[in-house]
Amino acid sequence: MDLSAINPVLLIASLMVAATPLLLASVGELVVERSGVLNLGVEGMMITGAICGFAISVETGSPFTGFLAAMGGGALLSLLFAFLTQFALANQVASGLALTLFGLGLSALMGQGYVGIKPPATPRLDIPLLSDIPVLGRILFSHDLVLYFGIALTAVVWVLLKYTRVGLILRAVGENHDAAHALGFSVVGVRVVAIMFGGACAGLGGAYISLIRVPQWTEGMTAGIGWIALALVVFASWKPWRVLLGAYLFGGISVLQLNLQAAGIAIPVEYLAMSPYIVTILVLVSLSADKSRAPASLGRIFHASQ
Amino acid sequence: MIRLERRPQPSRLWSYLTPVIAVIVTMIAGGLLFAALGKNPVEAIRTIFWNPLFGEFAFYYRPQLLVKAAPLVLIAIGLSLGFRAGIWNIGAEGQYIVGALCGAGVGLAFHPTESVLIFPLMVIAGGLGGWAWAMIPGLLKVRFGTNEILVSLMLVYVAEQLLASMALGLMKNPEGHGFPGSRNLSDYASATSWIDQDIGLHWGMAAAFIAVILAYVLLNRHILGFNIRLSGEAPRAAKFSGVAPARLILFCLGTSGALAGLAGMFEVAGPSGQVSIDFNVGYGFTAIIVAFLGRLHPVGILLAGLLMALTYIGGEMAQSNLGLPAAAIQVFQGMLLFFLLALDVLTHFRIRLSARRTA
Amino acid sequence: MTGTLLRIEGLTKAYPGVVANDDVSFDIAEKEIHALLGENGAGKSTLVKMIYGLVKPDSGTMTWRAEPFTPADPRAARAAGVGMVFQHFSLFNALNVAENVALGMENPPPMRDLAARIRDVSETYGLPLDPFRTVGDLSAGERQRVEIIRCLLQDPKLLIMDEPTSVLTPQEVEILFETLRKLRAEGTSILYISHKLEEIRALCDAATILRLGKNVGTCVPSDTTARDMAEMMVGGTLQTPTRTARDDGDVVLDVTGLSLKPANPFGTTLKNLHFTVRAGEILGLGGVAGNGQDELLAALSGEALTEKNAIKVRGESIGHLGPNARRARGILAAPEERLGHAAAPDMDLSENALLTGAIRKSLTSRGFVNWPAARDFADEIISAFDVRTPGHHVAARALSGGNLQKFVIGREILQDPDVLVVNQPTWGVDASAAADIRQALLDLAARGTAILCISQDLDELMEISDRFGALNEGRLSDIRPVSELSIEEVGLMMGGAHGMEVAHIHEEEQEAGA
Amino acid sequence: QDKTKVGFIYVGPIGDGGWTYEHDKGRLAVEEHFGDQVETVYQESVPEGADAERAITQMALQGADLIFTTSFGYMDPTINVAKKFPDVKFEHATGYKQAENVSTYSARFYEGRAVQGHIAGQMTDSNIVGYIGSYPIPEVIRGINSAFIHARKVNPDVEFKIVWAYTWFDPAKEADAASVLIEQGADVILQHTDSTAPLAAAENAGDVIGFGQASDMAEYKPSPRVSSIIDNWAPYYIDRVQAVIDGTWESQDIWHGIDEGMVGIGEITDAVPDDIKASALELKDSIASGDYHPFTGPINKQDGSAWLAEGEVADDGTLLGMDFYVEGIEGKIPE
Ligand SMILES: Nc1ncnc2c1ncn2[C@@H]1O[C@H](COP(=O)(O)OP(=O)(O)OP(=O)(O)O)[C@@H](O)[C@H]1O
Ligand SMILES: Nc1ncnc2c1ncn2[C@@H]1O[C@H](COP(=O)(O)OP(=O)(O)OP(=O)(O)O)[C@@H](O)[C@H]1O
Ligand SMILES: [Mg+2]
Ligand SMILES: [Mg+2]
Repeated sequence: MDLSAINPVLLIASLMVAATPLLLASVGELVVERSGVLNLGVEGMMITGAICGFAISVETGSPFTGFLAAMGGGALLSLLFAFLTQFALANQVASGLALTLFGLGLSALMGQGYVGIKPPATPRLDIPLLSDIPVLGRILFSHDLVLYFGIALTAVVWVLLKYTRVGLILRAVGENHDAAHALGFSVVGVRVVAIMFGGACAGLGGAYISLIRVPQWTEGMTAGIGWIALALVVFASWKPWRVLLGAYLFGGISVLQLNLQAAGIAIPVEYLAMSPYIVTILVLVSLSADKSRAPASLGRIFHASQ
Repeated sequence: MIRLERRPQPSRLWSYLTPVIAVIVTMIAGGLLFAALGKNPVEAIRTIFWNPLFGEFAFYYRPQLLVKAAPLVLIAIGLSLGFRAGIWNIGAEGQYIVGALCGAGVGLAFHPTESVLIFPLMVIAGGLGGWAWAMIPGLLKVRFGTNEILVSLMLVYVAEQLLASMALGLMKNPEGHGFPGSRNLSDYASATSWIDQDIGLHWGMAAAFIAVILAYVLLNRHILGFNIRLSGEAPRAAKFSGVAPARLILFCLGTSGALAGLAGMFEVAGPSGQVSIDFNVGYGFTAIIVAFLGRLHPVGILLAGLLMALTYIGGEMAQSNLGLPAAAIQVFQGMLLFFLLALDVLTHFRIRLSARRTA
Repeated sequence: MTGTLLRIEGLTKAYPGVVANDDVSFDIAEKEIHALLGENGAGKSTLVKMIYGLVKPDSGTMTWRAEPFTPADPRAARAAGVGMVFQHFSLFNALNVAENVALGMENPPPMRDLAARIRDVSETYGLPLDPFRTVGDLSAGERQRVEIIRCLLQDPKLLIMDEPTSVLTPQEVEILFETLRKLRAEGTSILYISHKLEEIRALCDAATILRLGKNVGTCVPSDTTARDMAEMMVGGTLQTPTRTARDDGDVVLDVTGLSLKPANPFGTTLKNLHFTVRAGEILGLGGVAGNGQDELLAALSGEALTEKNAIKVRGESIGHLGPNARRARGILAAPEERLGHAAAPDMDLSENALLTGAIRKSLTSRGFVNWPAARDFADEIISAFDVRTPGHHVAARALSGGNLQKFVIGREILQDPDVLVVNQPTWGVDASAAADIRQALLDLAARGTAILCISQDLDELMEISDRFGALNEGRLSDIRPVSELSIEEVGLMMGGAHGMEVAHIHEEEQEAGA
Repeated sequence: QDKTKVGFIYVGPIGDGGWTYEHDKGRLAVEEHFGDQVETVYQESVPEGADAERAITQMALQGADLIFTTSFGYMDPTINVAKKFPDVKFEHATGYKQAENVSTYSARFYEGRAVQGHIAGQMTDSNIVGYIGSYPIPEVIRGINSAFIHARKVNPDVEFKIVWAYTWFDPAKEADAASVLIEQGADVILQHTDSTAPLAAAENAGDVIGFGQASDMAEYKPSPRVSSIIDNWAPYYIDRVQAVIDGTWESQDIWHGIDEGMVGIGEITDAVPDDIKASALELKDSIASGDYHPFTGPINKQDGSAWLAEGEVADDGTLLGMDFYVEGIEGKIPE
């Protein structure tokens, strides 16, 4: 065993990368859930984003276009969910699960021509001076743009929810859709936009995996990250900064357990591999004293009779 | 403009009609998809929906439908109880794994003793294992108010690690040349859940049927079932009526866990045969869909389970006979779900077309 | 009064199976407080929703100061100068007052300015409010203020109030009326809906009466008796509840030192309550909503468990027993909220009969439900209490409020309780149904049941109860015979100032007695 | 006229770019080689267990003459179905149960691992080689041992850091594992998982090399991918189909290596210095010719006990069930 082999600076830098897809998808889902909608289709939207982003960036040679396409793909797929739940008033749990199943199939179908191809590299943002700062430079200033975008998005969503009218309306719709309707807000409109935002974020998160983190296309490559993203939103009590914290915690433990393995620590591998999930449960238990609740209309079907 | 108008009571007629229409619409949309992939749509649809039931080899596929449907139905029945009460166990996959591990563990422990007692013991162990695994989110929810969705889901991943570790370690077949995976229980007469392997019948199917009947009786004839429905539809009224929420949570989670555990146990001791790294194939998640497709009604779940099994088996046939990619089948299943969900609106609402007016 | 602000002509709105408004026409004058009267389901809410742009009329026209008025949505209505206080609160519990107000405004100023304006306006009108408190923590009266302030900040020309006073103390009602009169003086017209006819007589300049969606007449409230207005609404003559003389029975329900922490974060803590109810007696507990009524009902029904000896029935301690054990001992209850608490909205009436009737009516054996018996019980309630519904197979949600209320009260009464606790037995129920329910309670008491009636309707309590007490912030005032009380004293007891002192003396008396 | 029908059961999707992808290349080679003479059918993503048995049965029912079941977990299902269809021939990959109509076949990937170890040992500057294992099963342990022995031979200071991914195929996890190893000082990454993610991680890190696994992974040439082990099933599949056509098919237990072409060593790129490249090719040739066996004594087990004496060659039985590390490897095999 050689714990000194673990370099904390590199550990933090790589946990940020590992956490980014999770963060992007969770922030999107957070907005969706704050509007009162529970979309369990995150995994399906992520994987669809992963292939859309991959395919388009291969075709165009531009990762940037790819990321845009991933957001578009995720948002487009989420429209299916929006149609089912907001117009056909279908059960949200079942619709979300169906979306995941559909997304996994669709992405595999779309991706058949893209197996074994290397995508164009996404440039790293190497800010000349900043990234040379001894410790912080490596941790903070030598990543790709999307990673910073994820952090910025968290901040934006936080500001949006807390300080702006748009955020206020979103929260109101999620809190009491009947009252929001009575005041003249378009509950369905707000929700459709939120769902599409969630889809775009999930798509971007998926593309981060296929274009930066891995980078390649393979079927089912999101491998359950969408589910973890869903869990994180609950974990975070629907608060943006806690989502960031949760994503880093989860990403951190996942990376740390590999580090411990590589350092040869004497804990059996399967316990290390379980640790991110168990720690999540434990933290959740200790947080459950916190009484902040889910949006009151979460998962409920809204129908305005006219 | 299209408007939806809530019916005073859900329409019985439409609740029977919508699944049929949904299947037909899916056939059309799926046919288009298959045609786009360069396959003969009629043949593809026939292969998926007709051949397993009435084709040349139906004698083989019909029992296989039950093999596939049994765990789905068994798990979905358990889940539906909780879902009706507003308790969201989405970790049935984990309970399925742990039930299988416990059941198989008992069976393997007795190897090679033959006794009629072994299988009943395995059944008990399987049920208890699933029950105990589901009790973790249950107790955490009751004691600390922890969200059961999250905990049960996280425990799936934990169970998967446990499964891998068992398949590679404790339960590894000592005669397996170091390869992962346990002994094959379907070769161990006292521990197999096969009733008749040749025609493909096992005890899990019997258990699924019994579960459907019991759940039906419970929900429609018993006060406990009434309390479950009541808790889901009006939690405050349930409390007023005298339902103790904590006990109900534990009952629902425990029952769904136990049924999932049983499903895992029947599967590992029969169709699957051994504890292996990839033993679980997602029945626990698919069962959630089955539960909702069956509208959380026991008979509906039975039918939904069979329909789901049909698309799986028919889909497999379409893959190997027509060279349809597995992904296309998955898309097709997704479409079926979408149409079923979307058309369900007709059961509860009337659709009105109203001319655009200037009010 | 100068000219017409809003003219309504031939408004018709049909829902499946009902015509909610059938060719309704009337005018609202400038600077007028106009009352809209009618039984439950007469179409009052539907009408005002059309004015507010929430519902589109099938036919008919509205004219606003001689211009055609067709609000496409509430924003348009607000822009034109319509403000509305809803019958059922349209507030967001998890948001604070300022945020709730901002949501009802088109172009709200920045939060800080808005907060200042809320303070300003609320104090000017004598409705003080802290803009940064979470609405879920407010009492019902304070929530009402939030709704009103939300409208006032928009300087409405027409303010619609749908049953605003059901949750206010007499003093608060007086303050509200002052506010409304002030608004009228400033040039605002008010469309006012209420079932409380005396209030309407005191406040309103004109009244329009709806029956089954049709406009059946207008009157000048101050010149019309409440009874006449009620009979116009009902279209027949009204019975006043009668009470027969009763002897005082034994103490059946004995509550001593009942304290309780609320289950939900927005609830009220009960603090050391003492009272008794005798057989054949009706004890009325008044108080403004949110002062512990729900918690008291929960403590007595067994939904919330308390210290064992805090509640005794015929000498047996039952504080630790759940609802079913209490039902077995003859203690029944009917909560305030009909849909979702007293009854399950989506279940049919036989299932709702089973909801509380399982034990005393022996509707189960070894856990198995005897459905025919449950259906018979539901039919019995329906016929005994004149519940208007096609039958026991109908979902509770499909009943109108008044009919469901009759069902809920009837369900408990037909189980022959020894103790019956009711909360708001006639809330939002029209005059004739309310009279029926009150009569049923009086009859039950006459048969020897001890009844605790919690209500915010003082007229009701004065009418049926023998003794009266008031709840204030979870404390109970002195309990006094109704015959000795004046409305002013009652108001003070509800306000708590006087009551607390009395309660204190009362405790000492009890201790001395013990 | 009467086409020979050949079925394939795959454990993953064809698009996995690794294990299943290579088997499917074998299938395509069969189609190409025989043209109209044969018809191939396949089913992908077949879970091991009950579904496998049905999938195999289904192919047999549809008239397949020869069925390749390409994952270890299909062992019992293959045997079960074979019992019911005595006229159909079965070929099960990587298992150990044969029958009258069931052959087994597998590849001596450890031969390729020896070559990788040989290159890795010389290429590392940090003397730390990272190894991503899938599951601790004999196949993988054998590979680790073989690579380690040959790395130590050329570099006595070399150490292996091993991370178990507990998956055959999870690109994100593999990427993480590779990054972690690199962060802990590894400048050569060996992998026994199927995706290209570790190579991408190596490329990102710069100055780190790796090897293609299962398929050539040529898109990462010339560096970080400096060579590869390629599963090449085509010759064997063509051979066996031919045997069925000729009626000469017999049950057998095959374990082929570099010699027979089942294990291919992908091009060693110019990123490897010429002398190392030459000696690596030499090693490869001597293994292919049978002059040299990668497990030739003296070799001790991890605990220091003797396993193979000087000059002794490991027997296939021990190799097939290998569940120990050789001396010098740190850490324990997870149980
Ligand atoms: N959304 C709706 N869908 C169908 N019918 C409705 C709807 N809203 C109201 N109704 C019908 O319109 C009638 C009038 O309802 P409305 O709510 O306007 O009555 P109200 O006079 O406000 O009664 P209350 O005094 O109880 O408030 C009701 O009897 C009901 O049958
Ligand atoms: N959304 C709706 N869809 C269909 N019918 C409705 C709807 N809302 C109300 N109704 C119908 O309206 C009738 C009366 O409802 P409503 O709520 O107006 O009763 P109410 O007597 O006004 O009670 P309350 O005074 O408690 O509001 C019921 O018969 C019900 O069928
Ligand atoms: Mg009403
Ligand atoms: Mg109304």
